[in-house]
Amino acid sequence: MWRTIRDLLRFNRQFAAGVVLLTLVAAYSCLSFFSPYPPNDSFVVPPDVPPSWAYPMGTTSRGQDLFWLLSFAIRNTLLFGIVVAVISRLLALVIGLVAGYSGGLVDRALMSVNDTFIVIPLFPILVLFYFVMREHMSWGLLALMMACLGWAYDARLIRSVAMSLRTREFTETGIFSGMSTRQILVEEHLPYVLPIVFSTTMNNINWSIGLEVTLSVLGFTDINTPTIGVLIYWANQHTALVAGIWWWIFFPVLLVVMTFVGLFLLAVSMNEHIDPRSRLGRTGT
Amino acid sequence: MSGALLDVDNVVRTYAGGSLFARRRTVAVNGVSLRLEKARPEIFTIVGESGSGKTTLARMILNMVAPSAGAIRFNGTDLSTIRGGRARLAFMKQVQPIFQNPFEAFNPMKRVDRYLFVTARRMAGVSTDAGIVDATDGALLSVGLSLAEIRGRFPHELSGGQLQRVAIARALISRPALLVADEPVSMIDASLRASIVNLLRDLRDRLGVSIIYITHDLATAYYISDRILIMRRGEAVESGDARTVLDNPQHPYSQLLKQSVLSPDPQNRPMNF
Amino acid sequence: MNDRLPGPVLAVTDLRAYYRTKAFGVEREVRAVDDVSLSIEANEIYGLAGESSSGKTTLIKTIAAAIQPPLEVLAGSVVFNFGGRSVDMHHVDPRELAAIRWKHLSYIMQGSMNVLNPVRHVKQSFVDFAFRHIAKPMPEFLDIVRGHLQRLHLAPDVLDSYPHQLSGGMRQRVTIALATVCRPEFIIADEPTTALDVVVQKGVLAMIHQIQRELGSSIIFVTHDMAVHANLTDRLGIMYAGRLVEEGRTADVFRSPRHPYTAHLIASLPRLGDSAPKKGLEGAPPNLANPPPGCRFHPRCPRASDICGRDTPPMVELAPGHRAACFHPEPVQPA
Amino acid sequence: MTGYPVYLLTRLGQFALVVFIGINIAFIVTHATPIDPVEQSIAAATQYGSTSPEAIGLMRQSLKELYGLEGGLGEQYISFWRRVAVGNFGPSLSAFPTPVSVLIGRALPWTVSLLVVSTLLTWVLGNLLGGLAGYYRQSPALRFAGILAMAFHPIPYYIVAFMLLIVFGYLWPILPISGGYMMNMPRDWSSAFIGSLVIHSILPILSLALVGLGGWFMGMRSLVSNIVTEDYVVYAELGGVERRRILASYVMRNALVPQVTGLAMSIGAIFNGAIITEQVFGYPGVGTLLISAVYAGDYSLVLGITTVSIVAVSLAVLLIDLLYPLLDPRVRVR
Repeated sequence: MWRTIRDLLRFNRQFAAGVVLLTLVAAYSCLSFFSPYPPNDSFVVPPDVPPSWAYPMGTTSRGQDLFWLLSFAIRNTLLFGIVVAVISRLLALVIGLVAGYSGGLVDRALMSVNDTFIVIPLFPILVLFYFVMREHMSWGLLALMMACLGWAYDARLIRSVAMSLRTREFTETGIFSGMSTRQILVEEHLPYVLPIVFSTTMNNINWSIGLEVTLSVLGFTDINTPTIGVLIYWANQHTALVAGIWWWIFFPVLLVVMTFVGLFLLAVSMNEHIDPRSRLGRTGT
Repeated sequence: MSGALLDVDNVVRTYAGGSLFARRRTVAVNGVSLRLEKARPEIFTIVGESGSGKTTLARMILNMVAPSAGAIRFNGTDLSTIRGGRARLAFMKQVQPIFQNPFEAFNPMKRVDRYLFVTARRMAGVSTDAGIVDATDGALLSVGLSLAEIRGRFPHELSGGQLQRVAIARALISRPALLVADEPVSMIDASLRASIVNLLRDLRDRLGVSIIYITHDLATAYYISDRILIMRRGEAVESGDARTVLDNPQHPYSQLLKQSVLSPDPQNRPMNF
Repeated sequence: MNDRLPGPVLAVTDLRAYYRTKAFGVEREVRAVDDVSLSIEANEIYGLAGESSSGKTTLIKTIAAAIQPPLEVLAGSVVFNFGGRSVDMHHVDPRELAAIRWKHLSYIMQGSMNVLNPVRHVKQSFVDFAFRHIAKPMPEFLDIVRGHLQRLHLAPDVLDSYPHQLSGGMRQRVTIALATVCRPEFIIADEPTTALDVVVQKGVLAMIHQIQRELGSSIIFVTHDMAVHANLTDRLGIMYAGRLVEEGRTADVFRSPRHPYTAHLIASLPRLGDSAPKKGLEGAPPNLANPPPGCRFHPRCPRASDICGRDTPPMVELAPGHRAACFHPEPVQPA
Repeated sequence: MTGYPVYLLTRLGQFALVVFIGINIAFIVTHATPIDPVEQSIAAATQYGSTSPEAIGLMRQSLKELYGLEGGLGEQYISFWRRVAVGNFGPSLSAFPTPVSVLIGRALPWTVSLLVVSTLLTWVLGNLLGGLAGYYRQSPALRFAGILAMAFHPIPYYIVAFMLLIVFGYLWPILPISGGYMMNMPRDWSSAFIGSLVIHSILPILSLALVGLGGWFMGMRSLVSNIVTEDYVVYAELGGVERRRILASYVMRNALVPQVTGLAMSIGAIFNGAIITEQVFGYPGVGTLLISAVYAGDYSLVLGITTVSIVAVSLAVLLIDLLYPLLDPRVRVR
């Protein structure tokens, strides 16, 4: 797997661009640990100051230095995205591999249930979930809920990989060489499954951050912890746009767009690498 | 029944196809029987066209597919009674497969010698590293290769012929009594084919290994087999000593197969096919 | 039939075509076809034999001008002569090339599975490929097609079925009917029967044989199966590692092969009724990315001498119509 | 019984399963939480001044009935399904006494029309451009279109809608940025009304299209670049068939088959996008209704919208699935 990443870094421009973008965003989010102001304190700096040397990203109407506040926001948003992605990977892997390897009725049953989760519109359900939870809504609960609804599409991708592996002849050579099932899964099949898990993880982080931003901007999450969506929510509450405080909206949107494009580039370049036909085309074997 | 190395007793295999509402049952193998004697190692060839069920029969003998009816006994033990890891390992020590496409039989991402070492450790019960290297080198020598030649190499770095020899060597490490080879030479160039076929005959004579040889190529079957079984749409139409059967086949299908084989010299070119 | 002018229908002279790839910083040049020259007369089935990595598929791709990167033609020419009009396949404008395709030059491919468009009726393929060449209104065109199918013992209602409804053998017969409906002068057959069962194969070969005799077209028939060559082709060319190593009338080549590789190929053929021990060839086919110097067969040749390792043997006429590229050709076997 | 009838029955079975599981999720979400919506409504209603206990008791009883929350969990489950089956979710609290189903009935056509128009536009354009880009790989124009489509694709619906709102609202105000039609316009299907209808829908459709286009574009491009190496395409090229005809009936025709399945699978996500985009532009569809229902604390309206959304999306998927065999004869004819 690491060899694949090293190759991609050297020869795939998209992958390299994605890594650069995400490193910038990650570095910036680490800055939050050195922030002079705790995230929720307001009126620690003069409000509504446009970007200047003293305040590189300007300040908000609630007297917060946007530069440090945004570092907290992006850190929380990334953390949320990663947590949802990890939990949903577990579900997607278990269901995908079980369906792929067992085949027959189990596969058909699992996949028809799986397809329902792909089709069902999740946004109204999450809104309903907020409506019922109201102030009891916590980031942990939202992450769990989104993870339980967001694994279906990826489970189908993982299942197709597992299914093809099960019927490949080198699996049977492994069995007749005395390899244990665990050894076959880990040593023979994992190198084929990891790339697809990697690219679906990138897409899932994108999906969960997208939904987090959307729900927070409407105020449907815990609006006291700063995230990108919450920042934009408060900017809207203070009608920042009308009041001309454009930077309060511009910088959060810019940063989250950088994250989306970075993650997307990683996912796309890894997908291209997985597709055997394109790889064969390149190496001409 | 004591003397039987392998006793395939009237096996049947059906597949339920189609979706939830349209159940379709296809009969892949319908009542086939054959016996291999322990005392007499031989090359038993199963010939048939695509869809004749010869591969399904092979997979049943390898205990990878369970028969829908009938039974298969190896050294007297019924394959359906083999349960649990240890029992399966014991069976697999005795019966090893050789696959059609060597490039598919090895994981392209892994080095080739790895399969040999694992087989030596797990199947032949060799524990010391030196023992493993010896067992592997010995097996490779018996197929005309050496460990030095293939050490650390990936499948795509070897030719089809070399890779198939490595596959046979891997199967030999656990000293099996029976090899089940499903079209082992159909992917190999004609010029190299003879060497692999000779190797299989040599294994029978030198190591006393019995081989079930699956093929659609009658000419190679004639050259290599002791006994032969001709299958058509899941059923055995004719079987017996290879040369007697092929010199003058009795069953009309066997005759049709024989006539369809193109004789490789232009002199007796059938005028209008 | 169109008037047959003397001279070869196809002349390939000193053709060189390589695959040039650049991946992960590694430049690779596979020398698939190296200085090949051959010519095919009218009303003749020319067999092209060769094993894996012999370059035979690349050669017919170049002949059919189906050249996509990474394949490049570096030298030589491929010239067809269709009833007085000669066409250099690599220096012809696309419109004229399209006009030739299927009217004068057609193709039968190996893929038995999906050579026909899986989502359209078979009839649609006939319309797409042949309608523009047969200048007749649609109803008449379809009558011609039905007549053609009948002559090849195919039921006309096959036109209204989808490819997936036909068996492998039937699909191949339909493809042959499609390739011959415009009565082309030259047909390229790329391993048309390799994916078929023995019984079906015989029927398809008989069909090709019958249609060729009727149309008087020339066919270049590519397969690794020497038995098929023995039963169908008039002349035979053997390719090894990107080069033509022997060529002659099929009967002569089988009776007394002059190149050691051909001799081995024919000797190692299993024959029904003959269980005498056969000898396998040592070593493996060379890697065309860096082929051995001189004669490319010398590392595996039982009669190699030091000259074989240095110089490349030219194609020499050893008997009327029988050429071979070897410094130590096999002696002539008694007739 | 093979071919189309079998396919039809399996798809109907799948439709029933989607609706069943979707409605159950909605039921579980509403009933598995510690908070009782009735208490919340009472708390909201009684926060200004004291009301007598009997009044609260009466309100609690009527609210329980209204929300279908009386009796044990089993009874609630049955009454829940009966309300869904009939489509009656009781009166809406925030717009008392109009029933929830009427409110949704008014909003749904807007969302459906927005969804259908933007999805068709995006699907056709994305597949066309993607197909061309896959077939003519070297053309710079298509490469640039690809980069543009891919730039917007990863950005979520809300952010793209928000950016368009800023651009067309403040920087270059030539398009209306909220509402479905001119406020005081009589709804008499006159050309003026229809004109204003169209102008108001431009921004939401553009927003949905910008996000969706990249997905179809990339999907189609990779499909086409694989199909181009298939035997039947190579054979058609060897047959001298015109490149336009090869592109249309050999390449695109085969590539569209998986893209129809892709459309069916992404309807749910596109629906999400539509209701989010509506909210940004104040478009009078189900999305805006849902968000305002949440702010108004109208429990039965939110529940009604969620349930109707699930059924509507499942119906759309069923419709697309039934079209699929028209494109792929291998399913229609055995």
